[in-house]
Amino acid sequence: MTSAAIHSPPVAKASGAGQTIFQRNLRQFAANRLAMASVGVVLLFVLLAIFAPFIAPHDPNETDLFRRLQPPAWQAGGEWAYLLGCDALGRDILSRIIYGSRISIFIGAAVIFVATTVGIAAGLAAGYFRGWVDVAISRLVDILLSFPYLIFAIGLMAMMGPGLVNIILALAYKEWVIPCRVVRGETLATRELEYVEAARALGASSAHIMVKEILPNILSPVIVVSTIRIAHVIILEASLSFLGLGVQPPTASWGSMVADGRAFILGAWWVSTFPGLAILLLVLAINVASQGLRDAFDPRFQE
Amino acid sequence: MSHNENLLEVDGLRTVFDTSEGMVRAVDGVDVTVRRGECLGVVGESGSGKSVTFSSVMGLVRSPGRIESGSIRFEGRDLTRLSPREMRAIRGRDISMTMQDALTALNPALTVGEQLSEMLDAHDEDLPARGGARRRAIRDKSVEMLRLVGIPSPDSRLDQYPHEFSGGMRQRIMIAIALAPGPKLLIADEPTTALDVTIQAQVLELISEIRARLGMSVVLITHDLGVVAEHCDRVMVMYAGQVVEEGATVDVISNPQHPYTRGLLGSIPRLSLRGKPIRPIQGQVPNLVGLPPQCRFYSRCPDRTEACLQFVEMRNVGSDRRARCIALTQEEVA
Amino acid sequence: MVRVRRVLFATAAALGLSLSAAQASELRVGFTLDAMTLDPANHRNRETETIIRNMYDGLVTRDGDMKVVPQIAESFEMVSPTVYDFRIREGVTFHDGSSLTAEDVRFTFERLTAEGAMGDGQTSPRKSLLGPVESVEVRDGNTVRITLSEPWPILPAMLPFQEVVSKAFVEKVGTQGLATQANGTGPFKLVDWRKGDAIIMERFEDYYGGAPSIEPVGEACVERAIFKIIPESASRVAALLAGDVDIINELPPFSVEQVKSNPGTDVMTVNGTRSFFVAMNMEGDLFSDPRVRRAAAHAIDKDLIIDRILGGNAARIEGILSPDAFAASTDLPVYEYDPEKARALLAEAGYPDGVEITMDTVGAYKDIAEAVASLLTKGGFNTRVAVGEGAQMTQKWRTKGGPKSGDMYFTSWGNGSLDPFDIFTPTHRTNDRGNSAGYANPEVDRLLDAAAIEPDTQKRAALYREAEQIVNGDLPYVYLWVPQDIYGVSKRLTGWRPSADSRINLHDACVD
Amino acid sequence: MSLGKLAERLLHLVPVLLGVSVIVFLMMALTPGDPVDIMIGDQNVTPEQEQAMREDLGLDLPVHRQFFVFLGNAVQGDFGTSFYHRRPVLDVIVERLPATIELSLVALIIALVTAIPLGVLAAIRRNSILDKMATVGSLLGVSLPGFWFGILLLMLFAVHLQLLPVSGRIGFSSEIEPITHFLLIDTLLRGRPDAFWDALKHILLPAITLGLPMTAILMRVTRTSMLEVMRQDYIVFAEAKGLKRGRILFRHALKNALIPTVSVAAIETGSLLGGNMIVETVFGWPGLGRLVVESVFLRNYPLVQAAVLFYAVTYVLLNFIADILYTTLNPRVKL
Amino acid sequence: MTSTANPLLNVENLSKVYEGRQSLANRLAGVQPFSVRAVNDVSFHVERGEVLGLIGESGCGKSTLGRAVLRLHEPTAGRVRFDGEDVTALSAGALKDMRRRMQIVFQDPYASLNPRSTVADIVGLPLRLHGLARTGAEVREKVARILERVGLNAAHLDRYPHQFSGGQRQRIGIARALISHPEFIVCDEPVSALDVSIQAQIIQLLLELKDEMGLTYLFISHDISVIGYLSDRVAVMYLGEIVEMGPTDDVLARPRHPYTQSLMSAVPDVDAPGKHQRVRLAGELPSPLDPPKGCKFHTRCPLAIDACKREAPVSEQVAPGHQVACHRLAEDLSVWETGAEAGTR
Repeated sequence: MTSAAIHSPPVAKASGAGQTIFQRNLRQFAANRLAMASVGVVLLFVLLAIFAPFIAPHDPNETDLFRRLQPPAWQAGGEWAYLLGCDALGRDILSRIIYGSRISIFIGAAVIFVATTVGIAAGLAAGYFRGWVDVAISRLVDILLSFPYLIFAIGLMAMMGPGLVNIILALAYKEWVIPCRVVRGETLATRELEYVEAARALGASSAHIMVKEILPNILSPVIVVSTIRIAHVIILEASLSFLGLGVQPPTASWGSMVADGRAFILGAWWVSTFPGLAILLLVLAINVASQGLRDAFDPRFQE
Repeated sequence: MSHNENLLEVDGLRTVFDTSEGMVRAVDGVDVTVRRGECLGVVGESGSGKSVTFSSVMGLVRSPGRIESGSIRFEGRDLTRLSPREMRAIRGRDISMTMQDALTALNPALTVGEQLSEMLDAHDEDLPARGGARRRAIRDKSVEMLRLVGIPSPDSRLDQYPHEFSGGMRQRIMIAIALAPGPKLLIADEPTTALDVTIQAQVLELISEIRARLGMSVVLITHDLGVVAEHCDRVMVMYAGQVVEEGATVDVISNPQHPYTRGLLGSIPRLSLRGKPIRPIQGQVPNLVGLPPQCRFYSRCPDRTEACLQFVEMRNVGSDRRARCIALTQEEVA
Repeated sequence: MVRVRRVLFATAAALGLSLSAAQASELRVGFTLDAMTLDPANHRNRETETIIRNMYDGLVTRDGDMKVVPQIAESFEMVSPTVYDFRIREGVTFHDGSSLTAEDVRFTFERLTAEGAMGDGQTSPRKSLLGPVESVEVRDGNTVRITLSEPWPILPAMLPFQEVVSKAFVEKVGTQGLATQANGTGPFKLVDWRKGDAIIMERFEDYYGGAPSIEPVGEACVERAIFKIIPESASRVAALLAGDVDIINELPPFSVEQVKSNPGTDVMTVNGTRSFFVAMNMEGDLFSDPRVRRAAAHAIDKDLIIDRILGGNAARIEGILSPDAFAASTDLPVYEYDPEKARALLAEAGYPDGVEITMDTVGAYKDIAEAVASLLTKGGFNTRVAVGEGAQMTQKWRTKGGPKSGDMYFTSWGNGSLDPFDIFTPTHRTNDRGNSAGYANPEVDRLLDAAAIEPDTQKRAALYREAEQIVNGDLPYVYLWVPQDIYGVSKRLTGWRPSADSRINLHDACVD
Repeated sequence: MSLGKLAERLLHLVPVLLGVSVIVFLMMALTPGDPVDIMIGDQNVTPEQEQAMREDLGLDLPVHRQFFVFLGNAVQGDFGTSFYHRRPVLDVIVERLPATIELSLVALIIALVTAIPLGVLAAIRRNSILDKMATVGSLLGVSLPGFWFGILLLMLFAVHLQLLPVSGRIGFSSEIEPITHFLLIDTLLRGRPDAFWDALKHILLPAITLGLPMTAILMRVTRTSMLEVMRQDYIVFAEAKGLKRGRILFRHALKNALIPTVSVAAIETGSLLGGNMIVETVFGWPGLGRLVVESVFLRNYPLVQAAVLFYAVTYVLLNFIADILYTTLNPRVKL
Repeated sequence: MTSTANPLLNVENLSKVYEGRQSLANRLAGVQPFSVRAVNDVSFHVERGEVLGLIGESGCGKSTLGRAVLRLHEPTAGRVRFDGEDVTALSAGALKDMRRRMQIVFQDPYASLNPRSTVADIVGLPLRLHGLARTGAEVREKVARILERVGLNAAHLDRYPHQFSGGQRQRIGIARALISHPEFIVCDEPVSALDVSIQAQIIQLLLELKDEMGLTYLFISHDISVIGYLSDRVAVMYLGEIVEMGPTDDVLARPRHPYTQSLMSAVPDVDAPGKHQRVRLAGELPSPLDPPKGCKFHTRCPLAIDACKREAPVSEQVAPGHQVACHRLAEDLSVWETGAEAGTR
């Protein structure tokens, strides 16, 4: 109380603002220019993914061995029709990046969606019910956490065979423990709060308390963790490609483009650099935007 | 240095916070006088600016807050003009502070001994210059301080961490730290609010006792008029960033001049009032952003009139007695 | 302050030292894989053998033309189709100073071929490389006789893969000890094996000189030879360009130009021994039709891929055998690149609109397989490439007679011995290990079986050539090419030449 | 640290290790591909010879029998023989482990010594250019694919500038007799500053590549917790005491702010250990990670089994160490 | 005991013990799990329409007792009868129905409201849980009505808790507790986190509502003035036990237990500073993990004798409905008179 009195203005919160909290948050978010720019970038990539067939200048899988490793347009030997140059099979890198955004965004989003859903359910159950449920889930989490991530993914990929769905599963199999841990910890803390007790005192069921009272309040750290993990997942997919277990050809994912292009990096830097930059840009934008959203929309972050 | 009766003189202090919603005038034209050896009670509810006033005195207002205007004279020197380095030398050595909750104010990761001895190390000028002698002297003095505030077996407890002490003991430790360099002024910010009544009584008594022994001045910030009544020579009542009433404790409590002071006294549930309705002040503290220049208590005052819709100054209402209400007529005081 | 200065001084000294430490007679090889073990009899790994072979010599070796020539053996002769005699050279010493005797040779082969001879009931995993060897014995003090249970004419071709160990040493340190210690008769002796990092060897001063038919004879040129393990291609090339290493293996064709244009480095190539081909599942409905198989052969423009992707560093083939292999035919009919014809053949087979197929391959071949697939697509085979892990693909395609699924398999088969027995038989004999196409032709089986035991070289070659003709007509595979092994070398390297069996023999290599 | 807690820790290890073993075995059992097939490769063997090899490796037993054989032996410290190295798996792993641990530790140290000061600076200069740069930099750090970034570093420092070596742990002229098998320590123990310098140059690029994402994460954690700590009453009180700024920042604030940093570092170190196979491959670092990945592809079951167990034990131990650190930083928590 | 034939709430020998988890490892290492008797064999009753004040210092178990009565914390032993029904024996379904009739108002106006829910959701929750409103519109209408009653208005329906001041939040909490028209409310320090002027407003509100809606309160507080002002009867708790209980006038006019006496003397009084001679209770509340034997107050009691260290005193009636548990009751001593200072400093 004391520090609050000293460091934050002693303003009564009851200011009868004539606007809804949502409008106010939105305005606050809009004022954050960096975050707005990032949202723009993310949207741009999503649009790119959706409208890839209309945007991409070439068929991403059309090979032309005579254009093998053609440099970007501004370098000697480049052509403006192939702005970012061509890869080892003479495919247009720009078009592959545009189409690749579909796969990378899809893998990142799908893995995180699956993992977060499972993680939230498991974490809520462990943190809320405690007892043997918690012991069982926590033990499983321990086991999975102590299992090196890549070896686990490689093992699963080797077991299940190649394929997009299998990649998503192999990554999600372990990914869920991270949101699970976060949710469990937050749930343990939140379940002791008075408003949870109040709901119990009113006769609310466990399901109601978990979903309506606890979940909305722990969602924000989970979302923050999850957006950061999207970056990891996109990079992990790239790592699987590096080890030869990535998405199936000729489908382009940014990760596989970087991974496959690394062999040429000494002479044809563009093959892996442009998709690498695409990963960087998207991941950066997601992170900055999510941070901005959190700052604006989470009541706890407001002064 | 002039031998003034007044140890601290704050004049027209304005401390503001810049927030997204506008500028908050947390302290708006506050005058404070602390005399040598006295205990001044500062009473007010949350948001009244009582804590901000004294963190301004300590130079502890942090961004987005700042002191907009006013002077803070301590023994004649204007603290607002000191460099951070000079201010550091005054903090702790001349003006010390204790905070409401010793559990949060003591660093959980450092031993009590370390937190006590670093204070001595920073300010005590009577210590040997350096080396083992200094360390020993600091340790001895630390033990002495803990003994002074009534910690049993102080020598062994120096190496313990704050969480290993009970709430009352922690409060004593914080007081020991604050008093270690022998300050001239102790600002005790809600020293007992976090404590149980039986412990509260012990701690307040300790402060009074030490004040008497060391002859220092004490500013006791509290929301509890009972505490003020029992421990303070003078009292200053604050509301919404301003002082509304000031005077000798006995006078203020027995004959409150400002409607807010009256309301505050009326709000205290008392055994003697059982069965009778209490008359609480209606409404709540106004938002401090963009306040019109009128009496700040206007919206809650049972006696408000049209005349209150203007800036109201402090008025003298007797010897050593002032209040901020338009209904009072200014008395000329020599 | 004093301390800071001292640290700075030490740092400078260290810098100076490390700069002057580049010794002239040290040769470093940037190599893809570490040795699994240093025991010549206890592995089945080509890289391991390449490293070991610089410390251990064999009874025989191969010269620059891949001809089998005596090394520790002074000479050898085939006494009968099942009996070979080897005269052991005198004056050959092991690194520990002891002399090599015929008994060591006998012990070596005993250890390789006898059941449980490795100790602990273990049998050498290399036993199968010596086929029907029945017994090994010492005759007249310095002659070793190898007796076979049946005629096996390729024995001499298989012998360069086996190195001679010291009986006394093995008995002293045991099979366990031999895994990490080396006591061979080769040009280099082991200094330090930094597992996973490098194998450091130094010149063996008492070397007997090596095979007399391979010039120059004598001790190794460089004082120290090092195999430095760099698995990642780009890093390996980087190491060469940075001057960290003098030879790298498996230089990616793409980097050839860069290495060539770099002032201090150059490229060396040698005809490889690995044949690339696409297996077509003849058990499937689609490829059981010979017209469809022929269509696939016409759809693939081998020359284009050799030119554009392999940088010209490959020889096209019309049968399984490398042009350098024993009994390779030169007059096989050629399936020219002709996408129109491919479509026409498909239409004739009942697929006027083309077909949808999947081509399996492993990660390492993804690139080329995609190029092949795009060509097939243009020829009417709408081809999707499925990249799997090596072990999975082996399970799926090398079924040893088990039922097959899948359409096509882009793969390769190594033929270090350059003898058809090692490549032709496993890939074409009915239900054999490498028969990914599910090919079954009793006539071919008969020819291969006969050739395997035919002692007469001419007759053997004829048998293989006949089989190749039949196979070329049946076309269970689209035979693609044999890529060259490409090495990047530093220009300070002299006297070294890559070898077609992908060994890196450092005996003759010198650095300026 | 009470005896009870120690016992509890050790007991925790049992289900974790058992669970990990079961998962690896299941994976291996359900994964297509046969070690003997892979081992033989493109060579000719008779079915009898193949069967003999299989029996030699103990692969003729049904999977559950193999599992119990493994378990029984593992309890006695025998993890089997590597199919390829033909030596006890334990020996093979122990040879590679120091390199992996050394790399991970140096990466950890690099991460800590850059992340903590940066995080502190970013926090005390909140919203300054420096703060924003550090934040964006940290986001970049977690957004870079390690193998790509590693090769870029390699190109720059090893090929173009030729300042640092391309691969390996130490140069060939710096032969030193191992003591601890940690080269950075051994070179110093043997009094060879030149070799130490050499080893340091070798480890620099891989450690930076490996440590970068962790640096980014730790920086953000430190910044956040530092901001949180700076808001606490005890910092205000320390200021009220008139202490010097340095003492407030480093003695009062940092000691508390490091508590979450330490926990996160422990978890992330686990992922350093388990995630370094890619960096090891790029930089030719002779560590365990590369070996394990190779072994998965080669179906070298005993090695994968044992290595994964090693990782698990290391992970649990690391967390244990972090807990101890945690208690020294945070006396409120009693182990 | 002056209990009428049918008190609304009757608590018999209620205990609540918290026990640490006994892990396998601890068992192996021979470590005893901790166990805290937060509430120890407490009996009392509350009449319909009555306010029973429960006073004690932090850690004395008063909040636990309040929650155990509602079965928010499962009691370890004893019985709670509400309107004749044994609450401790209710099934989950029956308990849910019972929750409509027994409610609680919490101390912390910040922690007790879900920051992610609107006022309409928070206050309307009981209606939905107990099926007391059919449509969303009905919920909103009923919520608006109760909001008006507690001094807020319908314009607040869609706001979030953080947009309100502490006093307003406490009003929201009260509205939530009242909307299902309960008969009994546990007020767990509902005013101790509030400013003085707001505190008075809330006390006023609670008293008005009690009369209007015919409520019965168990009012928990550490503030003897608040309890003294609004409760009909008062119970004083120390370390999980009730040491003195009786009609407020009686107890506060003539406290008999030395602890009650000390409590009263410690409260600073605005009206008459220095009226009482201060009784300085030495030391602090002993750790509940390791409570003293005998009379639990003996470590701090100025009047403690040897018997107090050995035996726990039994509750005795000293006046109609006024019970005290003290060994030295018969001597009719008071801590003021002795002026004693007990224990060690």
